[in-house]
Amino acid sequence: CGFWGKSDEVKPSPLPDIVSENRVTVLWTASVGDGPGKRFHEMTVSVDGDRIFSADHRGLVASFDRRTGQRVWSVNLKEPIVGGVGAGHGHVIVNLRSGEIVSLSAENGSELWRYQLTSEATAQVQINPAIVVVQTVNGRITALDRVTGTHRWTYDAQVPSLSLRGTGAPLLTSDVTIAGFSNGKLVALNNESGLFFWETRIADGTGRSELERMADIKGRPLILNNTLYVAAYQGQIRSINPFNLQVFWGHDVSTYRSLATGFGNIYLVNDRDAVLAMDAASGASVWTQRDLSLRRLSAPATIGNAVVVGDAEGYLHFMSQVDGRFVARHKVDSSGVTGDMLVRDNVLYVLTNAGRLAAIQLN
Amino acid sequence: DNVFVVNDIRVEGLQQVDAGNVFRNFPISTGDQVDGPALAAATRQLFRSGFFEDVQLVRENDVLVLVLRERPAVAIIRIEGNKAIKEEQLREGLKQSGLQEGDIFRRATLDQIELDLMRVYTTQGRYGADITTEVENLPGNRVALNINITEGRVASISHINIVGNTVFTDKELTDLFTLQLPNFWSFYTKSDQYSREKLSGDLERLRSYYLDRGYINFSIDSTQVSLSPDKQDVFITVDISEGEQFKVADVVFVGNLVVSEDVLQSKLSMTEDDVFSRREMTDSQERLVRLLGDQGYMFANVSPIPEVNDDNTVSIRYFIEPGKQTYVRRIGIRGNTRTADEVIRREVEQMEAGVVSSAAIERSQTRIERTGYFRSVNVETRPVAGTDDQIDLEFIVEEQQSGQLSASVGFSQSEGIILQLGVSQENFLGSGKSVAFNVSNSSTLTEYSFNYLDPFFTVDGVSRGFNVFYREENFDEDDRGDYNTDSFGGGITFGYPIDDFQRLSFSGDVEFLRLKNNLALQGTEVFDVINRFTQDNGDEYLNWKLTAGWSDNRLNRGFFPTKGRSQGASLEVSIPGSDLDYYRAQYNNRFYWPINSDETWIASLRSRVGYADSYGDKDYPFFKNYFAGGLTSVRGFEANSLGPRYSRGNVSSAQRSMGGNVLVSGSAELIFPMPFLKDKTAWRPLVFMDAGNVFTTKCLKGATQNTCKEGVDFGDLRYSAGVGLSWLTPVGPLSISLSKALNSKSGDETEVFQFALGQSF
Amino acid sequence: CFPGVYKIDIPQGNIVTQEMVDQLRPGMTYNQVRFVLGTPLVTDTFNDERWDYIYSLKKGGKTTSKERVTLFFEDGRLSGITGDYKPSSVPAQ
Amino acid sequence: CSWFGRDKTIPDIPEQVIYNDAMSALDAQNFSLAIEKLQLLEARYPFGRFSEQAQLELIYAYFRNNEPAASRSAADRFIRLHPNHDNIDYAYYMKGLTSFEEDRSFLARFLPLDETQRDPGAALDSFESFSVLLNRYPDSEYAPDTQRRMQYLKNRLATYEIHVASFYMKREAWVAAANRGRYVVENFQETPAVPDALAIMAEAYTKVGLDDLAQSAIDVLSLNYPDYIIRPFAPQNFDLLYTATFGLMGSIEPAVPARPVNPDRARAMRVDGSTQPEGGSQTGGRSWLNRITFGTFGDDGRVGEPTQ
Repeated sequence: CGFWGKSDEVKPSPLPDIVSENRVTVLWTASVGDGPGKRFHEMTVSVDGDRIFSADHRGLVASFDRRTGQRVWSVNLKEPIVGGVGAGHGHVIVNLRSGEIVSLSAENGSELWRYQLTSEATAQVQINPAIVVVQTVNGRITALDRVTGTHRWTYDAQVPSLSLRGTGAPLLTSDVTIAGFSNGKLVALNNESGLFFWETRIADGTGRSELERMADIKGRPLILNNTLYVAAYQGQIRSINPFNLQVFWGHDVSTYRSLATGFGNIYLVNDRDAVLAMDAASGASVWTQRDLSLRRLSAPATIGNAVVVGDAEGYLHFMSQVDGRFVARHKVDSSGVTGDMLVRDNVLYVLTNAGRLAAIQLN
Repeated sequence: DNVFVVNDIRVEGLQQVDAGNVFRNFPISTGDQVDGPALAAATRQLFRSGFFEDVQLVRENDVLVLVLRERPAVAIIRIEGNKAIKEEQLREGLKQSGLQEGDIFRRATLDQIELDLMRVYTTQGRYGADITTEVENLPGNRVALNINITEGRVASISHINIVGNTVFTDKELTDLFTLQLPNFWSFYTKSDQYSREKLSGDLERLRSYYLDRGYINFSIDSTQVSLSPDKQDVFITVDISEGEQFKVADVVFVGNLVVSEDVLQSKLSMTEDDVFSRREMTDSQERLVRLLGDQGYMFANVSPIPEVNDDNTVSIRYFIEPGKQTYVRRIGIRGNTRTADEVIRREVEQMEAGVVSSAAIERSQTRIERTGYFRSVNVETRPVAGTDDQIDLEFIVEEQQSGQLSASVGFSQSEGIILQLGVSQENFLGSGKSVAFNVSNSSTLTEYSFNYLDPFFTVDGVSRGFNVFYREENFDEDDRGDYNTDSFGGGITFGYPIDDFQRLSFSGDVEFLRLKNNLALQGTEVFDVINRFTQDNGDEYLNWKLTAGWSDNRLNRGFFPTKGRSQGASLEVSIPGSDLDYYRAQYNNRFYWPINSDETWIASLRSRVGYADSYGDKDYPFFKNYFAGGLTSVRGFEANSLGPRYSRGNVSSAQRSMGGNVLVSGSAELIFPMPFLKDKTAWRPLVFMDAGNVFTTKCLKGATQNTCKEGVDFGDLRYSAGVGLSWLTPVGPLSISLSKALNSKSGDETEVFQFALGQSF
Repeated sequence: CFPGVYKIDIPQGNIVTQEMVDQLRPGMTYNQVRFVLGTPLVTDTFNDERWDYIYSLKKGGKTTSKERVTLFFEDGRLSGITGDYKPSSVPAQ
Repeated sequence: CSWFGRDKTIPDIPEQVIYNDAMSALDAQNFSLAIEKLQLLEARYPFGRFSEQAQLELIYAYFRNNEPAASRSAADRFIRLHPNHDNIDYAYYMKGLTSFEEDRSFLARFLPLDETQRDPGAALDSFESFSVLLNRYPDSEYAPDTQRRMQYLKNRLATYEIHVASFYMKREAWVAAANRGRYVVENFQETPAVPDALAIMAEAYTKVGLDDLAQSAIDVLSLNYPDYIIRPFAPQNFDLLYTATFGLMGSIEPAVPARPVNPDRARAMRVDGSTQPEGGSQTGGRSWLNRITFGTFGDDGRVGEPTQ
């Protein structure tokens, strides 16, 4: 029993030794102010065309050229940002601490419009040609007109008073918004009217204490050849037919991170930081990688034939999608990776907590 | 089915439980006629007693056999791994959920334990805690419960965000919260540790902040508490909608107004077109209830009903229900094991069998506290059963030793036997009378004195007292000049209240005094000056003195006052025909201002001025001078060492102050709560700054060395600063002070450490 | 013999007013009387068919006001009233 | 991790042995050891053969170890656990005795403090516990002693009422004084304070103008207490001579009511055979010492308690 040290502190597992079979090359790196900071804000990068956009928690929003990492423009809103950067269709939208969302022009960063929400939005704002959808921590989904930022509709869910920090980012398709809440329910809404299509429960949220009743759906759901994959904290991972809610398969899991897919598998990092690969069709477990347990991993992403996760010490661990063995490792910086990573045209874009943005290729 | 008469009962399987317990819970006894259902019911009842895991009834022709398997009793409960929460607290939690050593062990209570202990930890914000219990069997059907706990770190708050505030800034609002982001002081204040009660308290403060500034439609739409995945950081988001600011349209009184409307109106602190404030509304409500209480309506009920109009104004209706005129039936006094009942009851202004007045009850409590005999005084009112207009009062006091007992017997070569016995008791034997007698005989002082004061000679508080003394003082020892005085005399004194706070007092004294010069100091200035005085005024004096005094005491407590002020003045005159004709006047005051709401930080100011002179042709007697310095006047300087000096030897530094006829002294103090101690009531630590000195308008004739400076010169005021502590010991108040003289001049005698028993700041 | 000594007020007994007494009706039960006049502070130990409502107030040492109303009951019913206030309808006892 | 070998494995001592140790400790009047043994017995054998007896002995042991509070809570616990135990009357008796002792506080034995003028709280608790014993278990072996002690408590409480009544007479709050007197007459009939109570009622009612009430009080007084000397309780106002001379010149102190019968002293009297009641019934004379010390010390000429 550790007489002096923090005996009750939970220790992350040590770095596994690996034989690197692939080579990691860093195309470019850039710095984005102070980055998301250590306050567990999940700042995510986003891409629109050949631009990549990011922000830091002090109010800086920057746009870089995706290929060269050249800074195109950067704007300082001088107001703290708490939510990830949404980009698309010429707009770059960030969520301010005061509950406002600000839309800047993707071209030159000039402010297009602002909208005051009724609560704090931490997840990335979703944009499609017609509307912009944002989820706030009080269980509300708000849709605004993309061009003018005027209010279109809102949907309210009953959420428990104790939940995990932040919400998941809703999945915005051309006509349906699918959003998961901290009450364990997944909801589909009509983009036109905000009316309620269907609702299904992914986690039952029962238990004797408030802690055991937490059932957040925080990771982004995933659509793979029109099957919907969604996972919840202290709940289940389910493969669902989005049209008639028929459940293909599902089993108990606890994760609060987005899912990733590749080689016909679904990749998931659970709350003990084990990386699980399941066959998308049957849900059977393909492989499980436990050597990174308790290193506080980020959400997985697939690049080439590997699946990659970041951890709290800033390492990127590349594992083969076939059997989960480690194929490469690269340290971006020591501040750690918390937000979701982004892969476009086989390039991995990572934003570390200290604000270092790196474009990485694996070959 | 088989009905039979039980002619004997046998019990099998008993280890721990006593047979008596079995039969007490088993309804069937020998000689009863029983059948199937009766047996089943009896079994169920025995099972419900909880002693047994399994109960079976076997019939051996007419003998009923009870085959019992006892439930194990819990012999020992071991708790391991708890650091932040002490074992007794955990055991108390277990006792509440029905489990302590010696009880019967049931499987169900096991997970009840884990739930209760987990709840203890989650309420303290330790969401990461983890509790496992194992059951270990012991011989003799007993079990041991081993509970091991990993407490984990307390979740600390890393994000408080209020959304929707436009009128007040985020900082202005989050400063109201007891929950704060971690800062330098968090290790001590623990303000960064989340707990549900603290949050609901903070939200209430936020709501009151808005409601007290006119935002009557303010509402907290939703509060989101969320945890980081590792459960170590707490994020709080509060969504509010402020609404408009409202002003007061009008105030109306409705119902049975037993008091005139303008008296009611005078109690309001919020009237037409003021900004609406909920606190002002509730404060006014309390004042109205007190007003009705003063008129004898103890069960009065005043309910303010604000009606929101649509032009951003509010009209307030105070609905008044006075209830019945209330009377006090009996007044009980508890806790006075030493003080007589009458000593407390005479301070109570509320009469039995009289109309009740909450103001009188409050004044009574302050008066009892002001006696200084009690550490705490509380009053409870209880309605009398069977009546709706009578109450009983009960004053509960906690006694405190007031006064001091000092006795010492010593021997030193130079002074021979030193005997000193002194008793001064404020509340002598609980009689409320203050008695003090002092017998001491040492080289510096031989004294036999007795004084006595009965504060309630008459029932209205006319006090009467007297003192007699015989004293031989050699001032040389305690630095007050180089002469001796032998004196004896006595006097009586009267005092009486002229209102709740002010008292007048008159006393008449006679005193015979003989002055002896100190021959050892012949040839020094001191000797010449005293000699010259005895030549001009003689060395034996018979004085008749009259003293008039006035005091105005509005302090809230006798011991360690925290609020209020007290002042007093007195004039002592020797009547013509006495050998000396002089007068001494002095004025003193004390102020206490509580700084924070729970009155643990208090600023206090105190000052004293005195002037004395002779009015006839005789000189003013130097042995009646004022002195300064010491624990009760200017701390940091030796007692009585300040003031104009006369040299007492050819060496220039050997000077001695003889006091002066003008005294100016004052002190500013900051009282703070005693750190680290739970029971702070008995301690009063403070930092202080003192200033003061004595001056003389006429130096004694015959002074040659011009060390004595005539006239009052405020530049000569001495300053000191330091820290002091008063402690209410079981024997009486003890005070100590550590002080630094700030502007001591050559010849001043400074003293860093000073203490006294029986004297409290 | 001490000029200006502050003496506290000494109220004693029930406050009774003419309006209260006017509400009294003969034949009232004990509870009805108690509802109108309040619980009497003085009851005679040796004769429970008689209730005395007396009021005296001593202000600054001098008795400023003193009123008295005595009620008589016969087998539980109000039968008579004497003292400073008399309702017109009740026959004087 | 037991750094200091903390786990307490208690060797298994048989029940009978612990019980015998406890009994011998009690006989040897080593009460703290007895308490320790009895507590151990209860912890190890909570439902054993001796548990009820142990709990009873524990009450006695705490009492003799002068921990009245612990003794009372042990008695309460016993009453709660064994409501129909056959010698439960002992528990009630001890509950009454503990507060009885607490009332005659520690100081009263050394300082001349008259507990009839002090907080009656403990006396009331004691009275309550004793009365529960009397009406639930009238034929318990402790009934006679309880009877005597309740009589003492009644006298003590009655005397307390008279003290308060005399204060209110001094205060000239006549109705308050009369009601206190009435409280004694209605609740403490057979106490020596009743004549004083009636006298106070008579005087107070006359002062307030209720002459017929006053007369009925006087009739009852003279009927039941013919040889009682009625004396004024309300103080005449002071003449200057008296105030200045500190009462040396004349005594107008209102007499303080009779002292209660004290069972211990009564027993002491019976023991040494003297029948002469203590204190004698000097009337009116204030001892010299009492004058000098202004009523603090010495005999203040109170009327001695009537012979039992």
